Amino acid sequence: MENIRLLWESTGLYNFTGPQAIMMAVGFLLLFLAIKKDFEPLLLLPIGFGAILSNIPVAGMIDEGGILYYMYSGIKAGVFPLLIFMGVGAMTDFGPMLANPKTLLLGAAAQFGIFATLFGALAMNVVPGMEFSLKQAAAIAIIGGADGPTAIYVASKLAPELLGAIAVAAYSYMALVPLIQPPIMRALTTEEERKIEMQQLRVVGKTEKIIFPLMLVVLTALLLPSAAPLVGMFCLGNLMNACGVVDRLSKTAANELINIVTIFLGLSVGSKLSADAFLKMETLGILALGAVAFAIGTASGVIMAKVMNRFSSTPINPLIGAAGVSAVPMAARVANKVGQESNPYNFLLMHAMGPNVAGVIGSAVAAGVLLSLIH
Amino acid sequence: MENIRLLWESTGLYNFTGPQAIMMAVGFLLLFLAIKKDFEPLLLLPIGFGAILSNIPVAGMIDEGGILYYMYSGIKAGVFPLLIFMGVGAMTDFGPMLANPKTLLLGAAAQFGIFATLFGALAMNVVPGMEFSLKQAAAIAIIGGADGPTAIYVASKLAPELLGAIAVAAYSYMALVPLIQPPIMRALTTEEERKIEMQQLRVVGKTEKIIFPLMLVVLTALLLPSAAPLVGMFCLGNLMNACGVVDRLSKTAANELINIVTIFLGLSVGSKLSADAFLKMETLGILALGAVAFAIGTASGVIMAKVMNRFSSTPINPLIGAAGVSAVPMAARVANKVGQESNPYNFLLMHAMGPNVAGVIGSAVAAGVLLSLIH
Amino acid sequence: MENIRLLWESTGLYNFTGPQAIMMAVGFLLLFLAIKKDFEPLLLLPIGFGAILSNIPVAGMIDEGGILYYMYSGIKAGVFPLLIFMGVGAMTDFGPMLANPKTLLLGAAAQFGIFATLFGALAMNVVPGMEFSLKQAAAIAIIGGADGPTAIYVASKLAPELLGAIAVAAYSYMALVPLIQPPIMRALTTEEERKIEMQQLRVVGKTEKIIFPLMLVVLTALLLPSAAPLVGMFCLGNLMNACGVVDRLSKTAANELINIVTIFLGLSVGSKLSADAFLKMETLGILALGAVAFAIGTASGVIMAKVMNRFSSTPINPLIGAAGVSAVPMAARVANKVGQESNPYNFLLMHAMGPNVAGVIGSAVAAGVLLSLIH
Amino acid sequence: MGATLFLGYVMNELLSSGIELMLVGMGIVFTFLSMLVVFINGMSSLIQRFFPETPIVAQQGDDPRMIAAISAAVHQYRKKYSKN
Amino acid sequence: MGATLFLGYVMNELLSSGIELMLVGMGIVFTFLSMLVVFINGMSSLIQRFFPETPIVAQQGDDPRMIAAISAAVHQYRKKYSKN
Amino acid sequence: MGATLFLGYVMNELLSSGIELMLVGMGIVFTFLSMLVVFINGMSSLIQRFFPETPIVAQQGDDPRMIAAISAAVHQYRKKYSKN
Ligand code: NA
Ligand code: NA
Ligand code: NA
Repeated sequence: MENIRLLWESTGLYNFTGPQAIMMAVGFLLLFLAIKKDFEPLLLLPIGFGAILSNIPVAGMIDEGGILYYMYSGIKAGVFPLLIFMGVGAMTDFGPMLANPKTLLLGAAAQFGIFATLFGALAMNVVPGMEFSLKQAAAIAIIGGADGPTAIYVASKLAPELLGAIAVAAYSYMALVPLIQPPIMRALTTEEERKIEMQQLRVVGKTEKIIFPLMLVVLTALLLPSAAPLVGMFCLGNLMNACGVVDRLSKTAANELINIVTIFLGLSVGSKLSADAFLKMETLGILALGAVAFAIGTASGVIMAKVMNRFSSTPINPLIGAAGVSAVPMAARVANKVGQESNPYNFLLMHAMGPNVAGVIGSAVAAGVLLSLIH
Repeated sequence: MENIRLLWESTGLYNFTGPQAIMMAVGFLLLFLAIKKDFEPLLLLPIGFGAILSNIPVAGMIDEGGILYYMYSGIKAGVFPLLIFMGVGAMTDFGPMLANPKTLLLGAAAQFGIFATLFGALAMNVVPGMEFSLKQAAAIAIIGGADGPTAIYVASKLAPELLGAIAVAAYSYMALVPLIQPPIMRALTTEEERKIEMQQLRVVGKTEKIIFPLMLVVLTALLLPSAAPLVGMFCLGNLMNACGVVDRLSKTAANELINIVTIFLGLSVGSKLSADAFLKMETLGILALGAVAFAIGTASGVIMAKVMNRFSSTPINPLIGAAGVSAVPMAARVANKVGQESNPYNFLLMHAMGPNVAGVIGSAVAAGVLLSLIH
Repeated sequence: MENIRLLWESTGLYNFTGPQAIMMAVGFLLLFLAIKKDFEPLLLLPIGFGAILSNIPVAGMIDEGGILYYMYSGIKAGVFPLLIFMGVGAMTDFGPMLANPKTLLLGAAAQFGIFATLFGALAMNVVPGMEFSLKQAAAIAIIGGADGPTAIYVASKLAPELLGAIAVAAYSYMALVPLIQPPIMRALTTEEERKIEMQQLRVVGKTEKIIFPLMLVVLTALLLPSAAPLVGMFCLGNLMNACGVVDRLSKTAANELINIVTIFLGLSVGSKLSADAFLKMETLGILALGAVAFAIGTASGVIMAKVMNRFSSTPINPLIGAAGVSAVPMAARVANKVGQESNPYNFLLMHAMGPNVAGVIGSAVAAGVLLSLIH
Repeated sequence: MGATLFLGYVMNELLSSGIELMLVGMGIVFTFLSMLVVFINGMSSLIQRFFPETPIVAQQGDDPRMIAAISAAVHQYRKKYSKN
Repeated sequence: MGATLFLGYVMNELLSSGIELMLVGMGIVFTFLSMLVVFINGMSSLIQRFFPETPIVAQQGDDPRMIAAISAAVHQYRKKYSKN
Repeated sequence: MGATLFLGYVMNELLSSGIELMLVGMGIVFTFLSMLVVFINGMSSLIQRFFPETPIVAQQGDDPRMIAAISAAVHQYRKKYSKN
């Protein structure tokens, strides 16, 4: 009898707390979004599963000695997001951006989503029950960069307690780009503007593609060294791919290594979806602010493109400004699709890839700004 | 002269101890079994080589600062066996089991090998020179689960001093399944029973394959959270494979990642084959108990299948009960082969895969029971 | 105003020191050599990039908590070079050497480059401004082994402060083998000798290829256990490849695993290219000694081959002695090419592969000697 | 003799906990896997009723000889690729 | 009321630093990326003048059906390979 | 001058240990690899006498053009695969 009582007391049923059950449900919701709704499944599936595993009572997988505890140290050290960024660099082709460098300005403009959200998060302190410090506000704001590893890197440095919510918001909104962006893009442009066809891009040579990551890393070192880890690892991956002499390494960086790290990173982000950190008013604030961040980033990219179109000698379709938020290559595809609604023969995809990869640089630069100005 | 003496004293020849030499010979025996006898070479080759490397005098590869010392920390933390289990999950198809769920009972019955062996190990304390604590007995018993990573995981938690012997016994007997099982299967069944043909299995849809690992992880969380690390990582791998949206990740988990971890795990298991832990009477006991565990597991699986055949509406060939010990897919192949000796047109392979993968779940559950009841 | 000053003071421009700028230039030089001159790009590209990243002011990527700091621990523990050596072992075919075992003596002779350089480094202490301890001299000498992972392993044990310069010198001279060796080879041989054709090599069976790595590891254990980590991991990789039953593992060891470790190793070697360690007179000494080491190794290999040719029943082309320095397979190709200058129908490649892989064993043995004699 | 008695007592203790573990252990394993049977049956009938799937057609027969040729070539290619 | 005042003061402080961060931050981002535009233009014209590259000819048209067939076979091969 | 003498003494010390290392080191390297020669010869003759292997026939000539085509396709496939 005594033994059966002991046995019963060792079950999960006996030990489950309400918050743990809710967090497991959140994990299942993420799995549903990943598998059925195709929401960034590469990340949201491991994150969701990590949320489930870490909220199993008694098992203690997040306690010292548990597998998720060890995995999280790869995030705490910043190693996982930086390795992912290296792999992303190895997959990125800067050709379209180098063919039309002024699209970098679109990638810059879209980062206004980050800084407006920073202000918004601070302003939210007037709402009772919400309380964000400057560091937390900055970590939330980086969701507006629409770049997963950058968001995780910054959050792990500035506000690790919000890491789970921020990562989930970042990847969810990245998956929602095809829903969030088009209405904003249509509202801010005229039918005529959406019809604008752009000049074909020149072919960019190999030398330029090799020099560019080197130039970028030097400029970062000179002007914004706090962005150097992110930008540097990105440029390393990109250089390995562009130079063509270390294909073994760039392929491994862009495939097996990024896959392994993605599993570990996802699980350990999920392990931070604990009830006491997630089930708070603040999480609603983060979700709301994240959506606002994407909307503002999209809008400022489009507006910047409109301004540039006015002053540019060659025509610029304002829709490609929306791709400045990064979320590669989803945002560029959205720009292309919205463009073809107005002009079925308008192929904006390559033109939008310029601001799209510029947005990756832009958000890494913005991350560097936040990391250097906020202590 | 003095220098030559110093040189001589730095050689292995001068420093070799008898036990080290014997353990190196054990390492070579394992290599022989792996390479010439095809005994689970993926594991026994690195284990054997690890035994050789770790018993080289002076080199100190298992001392703090040596490569095998660092590698072993991956076992101590439980990370290596769990990652292997994730990879195995990504390779596992639960289709045949889902098509005929009552085969799960065969996977349950075969775990009697574990618990009978636990009792046997405790009873062995009457033999002079053998002494097994409750923890050690449980760690030995898990050999009967016929599942390598589970055995390593449990042994590393309950009795790390026996890890080497237990892992070697587990993998060796898994390789011996085609020799150990058939006589027992023939002894316990009639020719008529062995001829029984089974109904073709229905095709199991993708949705069921996606839901199953989730259901399994929830049930584990509710009832037996101590099995959650093993079952959870297994289900993660299985879900990644079944859902079809993260093929990049499941392929890496089932290939490069499991390969890398297998090398590290094998070497570090081998590094625990030290003379003072292995060259003891107890090791003979472990080897004997391991063989008994497999035999009992096989027998109880077959007997359970005979019982079920009596009460089932559809015929069940008792041979498939032997596959309940896991040892995927060797045990299922053995069931198929023994069946074809009596009836060459009887294809039991798919029917035996059901209890076979059920055995993996069963032994993970049994591991959870042992880990939760024995402190 | 105050803020703008603070901002300015956080830039790299403000914080750059002269030495850092020079080291970044060294990094760019290495990238140039790797990408444009095809100097061992797999290593020199990550090393060069590591030099750049680690010399960015403020970013602190080599400080505790930075990614390069964590990566370097894989070298400090010896794990990275040993894993690379395992992968190299899995890529190595000992067939040509087993078909003509006396080529091992060429691999032995070429190691004279190591020990002569050791003496040279000690003698350099007479030059004002140069100061090398015995440990440092030994670490420098190993450059003469023409084997990257061996050099890194030994340097990390004996003189980690020189690791950057030694690794750079080792890989640079390995890339320069086609320039350094031919004049020496031509000077030491007559036209007649260079025309010597060698007998076709017998086919070596699988069993011999399996036994050889085991024999080598036993001999190392008995005679020179200090070489056991290097030789042992190399033999493990070689055995995995030769035995044919663990192809999954040997392929991963020779591809994804070695690629991942190469990226990490390269970056962390590069991170040791810090100004205060590199910008010293001693570095010039290291570069000079490295070149001398390669030249002496080449010469002693050729001279040994000439001696052997005199006493051997079958003809030996002295050119293949130059391949004894290792630098696989570059040195063997050089021997082939120089031979074809004198006799276009002379195919020395396979004959030179024997001393070439023997050179790898020879330098690992020499490393063991240094590690065991110098404390 | 007192020691022998004591040892005997300890042995009895160990063996009875062994039997208890056996009963409890097999009980839990059977309970767990039986519940899984029930849940799988429930899940399968629910899914087949409410989300019936058209069974996946077997993959169109790739010519096995072609696959053999190609996989040999792939193997060769990989081998070559992995060495340089 | 003193507390409210104090809170208000803190809020003002926070919001003003938010505005400052917004201005400084966007300033840096724009400066940085604008400089990149200038440098890229410089680099491209330098390279095109002094190291002109013959544009890489598009890869010779592999028959897409062949590629499809082969990649299916490769996939099959890999699947098979990954299981044993 | 005493210091110079002392330095000279240290140098002599270092150089003589350098020469000793050179002799001992090359001695060990040659001894080790010579023993390997002996053992390999022994092993090879033993194996060839007692376990003679039928030499492996060279792999049946795959058409090199086919391999080239396939490896190009594989490369393409991988590239595509690695991006999505
Ligand atoms: Na962005
Ligand atoms: Na089992
Ligand atoms: Na060498």
